[in-house]
Amino acid sequence: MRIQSPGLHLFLVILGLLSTCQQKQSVPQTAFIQPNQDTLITSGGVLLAALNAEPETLNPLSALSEPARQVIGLIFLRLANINSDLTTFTPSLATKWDTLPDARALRFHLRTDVRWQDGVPVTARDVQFTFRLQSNPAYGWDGLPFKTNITKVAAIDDSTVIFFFKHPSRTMLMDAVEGEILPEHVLREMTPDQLLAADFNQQPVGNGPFQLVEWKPQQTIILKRNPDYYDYPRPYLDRVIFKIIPDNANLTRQLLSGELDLAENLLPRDFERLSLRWREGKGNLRPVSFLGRQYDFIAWNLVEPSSYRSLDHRRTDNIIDKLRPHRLFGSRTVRAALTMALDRQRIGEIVNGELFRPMNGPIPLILWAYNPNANHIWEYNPARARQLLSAEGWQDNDYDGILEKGQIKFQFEMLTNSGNIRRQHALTLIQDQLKAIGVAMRPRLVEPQVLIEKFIVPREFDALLFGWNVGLKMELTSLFHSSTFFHPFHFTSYYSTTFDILEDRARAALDTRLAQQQWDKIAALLSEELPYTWLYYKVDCAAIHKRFRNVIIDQRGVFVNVAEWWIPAAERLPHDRLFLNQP
Amino acid sequence: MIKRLISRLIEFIVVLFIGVTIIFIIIHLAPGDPSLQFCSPTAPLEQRELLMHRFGLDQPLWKQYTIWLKNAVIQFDFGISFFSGKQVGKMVRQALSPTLLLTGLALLFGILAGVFLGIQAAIRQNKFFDRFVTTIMFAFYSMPSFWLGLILLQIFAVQLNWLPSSQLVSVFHEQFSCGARLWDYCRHLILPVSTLGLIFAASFYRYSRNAMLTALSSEYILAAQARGTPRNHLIYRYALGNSLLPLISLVGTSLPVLFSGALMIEVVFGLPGLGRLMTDAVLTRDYPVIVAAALLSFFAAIIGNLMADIIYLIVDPRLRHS
Amino acid sequence: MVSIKSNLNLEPEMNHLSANPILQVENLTLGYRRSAWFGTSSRQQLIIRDISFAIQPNETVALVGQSGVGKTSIANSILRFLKPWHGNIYFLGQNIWQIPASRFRLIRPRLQPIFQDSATALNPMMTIDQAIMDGMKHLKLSHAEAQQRLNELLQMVELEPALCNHYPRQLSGGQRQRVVIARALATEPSLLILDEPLSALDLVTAVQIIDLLRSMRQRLNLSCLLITHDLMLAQQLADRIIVLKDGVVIDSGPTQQILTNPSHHFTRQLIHAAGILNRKT
Amino acid sequence: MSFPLLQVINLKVELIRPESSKSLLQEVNFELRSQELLAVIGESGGGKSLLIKALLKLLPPHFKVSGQIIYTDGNEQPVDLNHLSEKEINVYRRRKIGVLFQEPLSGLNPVLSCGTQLRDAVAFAREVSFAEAHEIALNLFATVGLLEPAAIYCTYPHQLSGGMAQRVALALALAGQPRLLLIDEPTSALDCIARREFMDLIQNLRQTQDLTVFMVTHDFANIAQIAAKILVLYAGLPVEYGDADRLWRQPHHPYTHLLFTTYQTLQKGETVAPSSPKLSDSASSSNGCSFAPRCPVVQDHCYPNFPSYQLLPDGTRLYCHFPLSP
Repeated sequence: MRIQSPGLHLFLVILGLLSTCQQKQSVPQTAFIQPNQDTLITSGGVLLAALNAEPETLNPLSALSEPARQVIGLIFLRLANINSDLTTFTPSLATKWDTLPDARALRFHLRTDVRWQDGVPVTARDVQFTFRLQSNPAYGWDGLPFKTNITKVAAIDDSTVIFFFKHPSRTMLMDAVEGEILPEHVLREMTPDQLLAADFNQQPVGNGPFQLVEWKPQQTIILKRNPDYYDYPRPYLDRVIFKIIPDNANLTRQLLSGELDLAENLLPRDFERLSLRWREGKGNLRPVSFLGRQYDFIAWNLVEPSSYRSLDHRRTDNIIDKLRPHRLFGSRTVRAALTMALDRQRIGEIVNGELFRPMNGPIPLILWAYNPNANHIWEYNPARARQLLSAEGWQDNDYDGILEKGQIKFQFEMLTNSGNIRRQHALTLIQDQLKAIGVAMRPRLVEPQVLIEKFIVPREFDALLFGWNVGLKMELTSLFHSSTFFHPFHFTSYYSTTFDILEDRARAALDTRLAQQQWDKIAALLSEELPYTWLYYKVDCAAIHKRFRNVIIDQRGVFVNVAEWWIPAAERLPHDRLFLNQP
Repeated sequence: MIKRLISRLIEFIVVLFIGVTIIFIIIHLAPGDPSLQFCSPTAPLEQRELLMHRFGLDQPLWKQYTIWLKNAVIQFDFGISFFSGKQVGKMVRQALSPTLLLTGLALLFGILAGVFLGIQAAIRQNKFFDRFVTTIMFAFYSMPSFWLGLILLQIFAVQLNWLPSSQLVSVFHEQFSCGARLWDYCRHLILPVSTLGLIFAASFYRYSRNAMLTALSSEYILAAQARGTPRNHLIYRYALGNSLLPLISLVGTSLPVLFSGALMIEVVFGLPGLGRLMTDAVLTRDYPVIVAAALLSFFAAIIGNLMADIIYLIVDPRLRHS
Repeated sequence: MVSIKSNLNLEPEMNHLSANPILQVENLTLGYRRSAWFGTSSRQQLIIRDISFAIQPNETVALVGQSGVGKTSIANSILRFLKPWHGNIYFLGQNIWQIPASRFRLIRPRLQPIFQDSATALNPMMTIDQAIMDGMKHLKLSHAEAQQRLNELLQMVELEPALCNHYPRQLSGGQRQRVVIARALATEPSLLILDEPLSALDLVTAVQIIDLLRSMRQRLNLSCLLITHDLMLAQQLADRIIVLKDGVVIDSGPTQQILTNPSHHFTRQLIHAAGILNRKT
Repeated sequence: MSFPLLQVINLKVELIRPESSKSLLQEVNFELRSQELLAVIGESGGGKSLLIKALLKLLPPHFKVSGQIIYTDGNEQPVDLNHLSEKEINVYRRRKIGVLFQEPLSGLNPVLSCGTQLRDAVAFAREVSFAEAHEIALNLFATVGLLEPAAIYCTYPHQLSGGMAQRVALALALAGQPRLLLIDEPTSALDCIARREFMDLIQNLRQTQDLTVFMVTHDFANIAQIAAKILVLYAGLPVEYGDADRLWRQPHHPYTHLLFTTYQTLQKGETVAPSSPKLSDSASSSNGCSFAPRCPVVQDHCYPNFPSYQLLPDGTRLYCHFPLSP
């Protein structure tokens, strides 16, 4: 986990076979495609892109941070690349694939014209080798959960490789193609210890459209086009130069002064300013917004922390009998009342400007299983919230503005991590709105590492304002399924056999329609039960210089098809010509 | 004097040992599990334990301490970074040169400008020049460095677009001819060096102005004046020499600033220096890097003080002969 | 006559000592030892060799000698600042270098030094009355009592009460020296150590202070140790004179005897230098 | 052949403050004949040190000095030092007038060796090379009675004893072979014997170096014998100025009388008479005689009126309404 992404990665699982989702609603996404109007594509040009942090490594196996993954994506190839629907795939290193008759094996046919940048051809043995490393916990690859269903990878010949699975599933293809392919001839002899400090981490030997020229720590990572890339004449750009700019003000300044062509994650205020300039026809930077990969929510602790503390983690039977419901949030009615007391639309607007979508249920907006109609929607209604609480026995008998029930006052602490201004802002708004219905919430900021170790993992909190990074697999197991009750992400201690059954079915369903039905039921269930109160789903934004053509930016990120970007000769800037005649 | 030097050196070693131990203890008492740097929190426990073992973090603290003392302090081997797996020594060396370049130039600029203006203001005490420069310098002195940096950036990089706003060299540095490269360096250094330099200058200004005023009002200056000593000789040989003596210890104690003082400046101007390395390391619980950087600052601090003392011993006859 | 009651609870043995000397110095040897790290050669410098003298109640003894002879070191040793190499110092019957520090602290207020530089002896941030009150702290007086005593003291040293809330820098040298004396007297001392008390003052002021000291001595039954290079001052104040040269006593005896019939030629030199007109010659 | 080397006429020093100005020295008139020694006596704070600084124009700008300071060197034209520019007076400071301040040690630059300071001073004053200045410096050290000139040359000020520092400062004052030496309380930091020696040295120098001396002091033991004239300053006013012998025998001004009788009683070893006037340190009245509050023969007339000026037939100048009759 990285400090720059305060949420945790969440890998959601898509179940079922590859198929298009019929009942999929039109996802309100704002992707951007700069169409390929010009007929004559020209090579040459430079892209100056911003990274918000220094990549820790350029080794796909040990990279965890977003910046590292972005750079690696340009240097290494995968077997196939996911499409913008997040369910189908486009061939890349593999030209085609098929399911073998017992539905428990996938066969990939590889390109024969792809070489590592040191000249060695890429073969099926590399794929087999990569799986060996990925599936060995000692190497610490964080995509390991994708590979748990795979039993074996076998290279039949140089260009054919077969993945064998424990049991059939809808996500076999996604599981198989996850992760970049590594060069066996470079890494063959490496033990996990050696790989940790290997030169390969700083000087990767890749096979993608670009290769590393120079990495100046904390300054720049310079990539040049791979002259031996199989997909000639792509890539069209001579150089992709990543500038490492952790400071947001600095980023904006460089964008405005023309020292950057591409930057993402701008502050809402800066993005609005840029959009205004663009609409007025000023500036060269085109603002782009698209559905992102993050959402924020309030998690309610459903059990008393003291009762969780006394639990024996090795025994998973009868857990729920040993736990006492939380004095406040153990009641669903209370959670519903608190949810209705919050004007989540307003909070979203104040915190994110235009860059958000409302979220009401557990399924991320970009995933296929999302169905806005499946969620129960709790409208903002503080009067109703008060009624509900009053019916539960929460009344302000001593007229101090705070509700109480017997000796218990309705007051609690809501935690969030420090270093995220938007979340801190949201926390104060929530405090105000809860105050209005007589609930005393005390905000508390905690350093992220400490928050996780001292509060989240031992579940020593009342309520938590937090966020998730969305993975591409559709699953909710580690968040709510009782089989993972002690998982660090299961911090609400939610326990429902109904949910367990539904989720098991949803993941096991091979038929998409069936799966969708289950996910809809799950969405309805969770949005009724409210272990979380979902606040908003974030819209990401980026700005890119208008001279680039054929650009696709969507929920997959801003570097999806850099290999296909090009610049019309007439629009080239002076520095675009610097590398024209260089290899 | 030799005896004084020896006792100073022994003191130095004792302080060094104590400081080094404190650094170790503080860093290892800080919350946060460094193994989380290598794998996602969802990773199986065995994987995390494997990593802890690999870095010796499962050893008892005193054992980690002795191993660390042996490697880091005696052999200057700080191990590899938890975050990137790179050699910490190499990372620190790489980050050191931009920082030293920036702070060294800034310190030089600060001393020269501060002392020069301080003297000029002192000999024109209460004249317009003195009041004007003192006001300006006081403003710089009380200004947070990053704020001054942002103002300069806004003016020279954004509004006027004369100078680049960040990094040490432009991204196309390698493509330039030799002269252009040098110019490129200079262009990038002007803003950060002047930001830091002005702030250094302000403190040196205050100091040297006061020292000069004290020196000028002392009896021996009056006595020399009464002997008809020419004014320039009076100011530059008599007053200046004496007022600059205490400056030695000021420079000595600001030596650690060479390593850590530019932290905000490095962040604002996006320079790849030690300060930024250290902030990143702190945020990612990268123990070996934090320790190396802290040690470096600490070394600089005590060596700076030691050097100042030694130079003092050499140049000040009062100490030399007692 | 101003009465000053003692509120200090001294141990009984100290009170019936009146027949014994206030201060007795036996075989005092003083020096500085410059130590160095780890036994590298240490330098020693002998200052005072084997000096003995005693001060009886209501007696003033003058230590006279050139500057640098170690007169001030003796004072420091009596004030427990400088540890003697050999010898004992008894103050009110207590061997001050043998008793524990806590015990010494008890008798310390009865031993008051007055130094030559009144400008640095006073805290520049304290007003005159604060400075004098400070000297009475250990007497644990009530506010009214302390105020009364302050007035008595000011009257005694002939300072106008109006100067009370002035700061030291607002006073003249003579006034400051009076404040220092008042502060010393505030503690009800048994022994005053006067280290060149007049050398920073001009003649007229000096005479006034001499006058003051003399009357204080009579009124309060004070004993004094006067340290000076000026025989003329010793002549004015001292009952006995001890002349020091090169760390040893070369001449000692009643004032008149020393001045009229010096046994050592150095004493004669001092008399001559001080410009004292010998009435017998 | 004694001619007035220095003639001070109506010297007045005022402290100029934005809101008010305060007179610190007034009506100072005296003349100093060649090879004479003039002693200035008075209380501390009476303006003695100020007078020396005023003579050499060493006072900071917020002191206003008016009157004439006429310096006449043999056959040269008389010059009014008070109206010279900084550059012009520097020549006099360098070559004609030496000055020795009260605290000899703080008058020496702590970081330069004594020899270096003297060599620099000599080189500047006599416009000779450093090598020559070095020789002259060694001679000067010998002249002021320092026994090992070569050792002193390399010594730093903090290593000197009080008496030695005084001599080094004296050597510095003599660097430019001055005709006139101004000395400010030279003996206050010294013990009796060192005082005596220093006074002997000054006497000696006066004869061998053809020096005229202006000395501020309150060392009565020594001035009686060597001073030709005495100037008594009280609160910035020269209350009595005249021949030393005459003054010593028969002071006219009550203050002078008080000083001398006090000293003489002390000298005789007698206790100060209990009838000695009750002295008070309180501030002087604004326009009347400043000595009036302490004067044993004060009369009502003294308070409101500035003391009247009298010039006695023997050349004594006096500021007193009721001088003690001879």
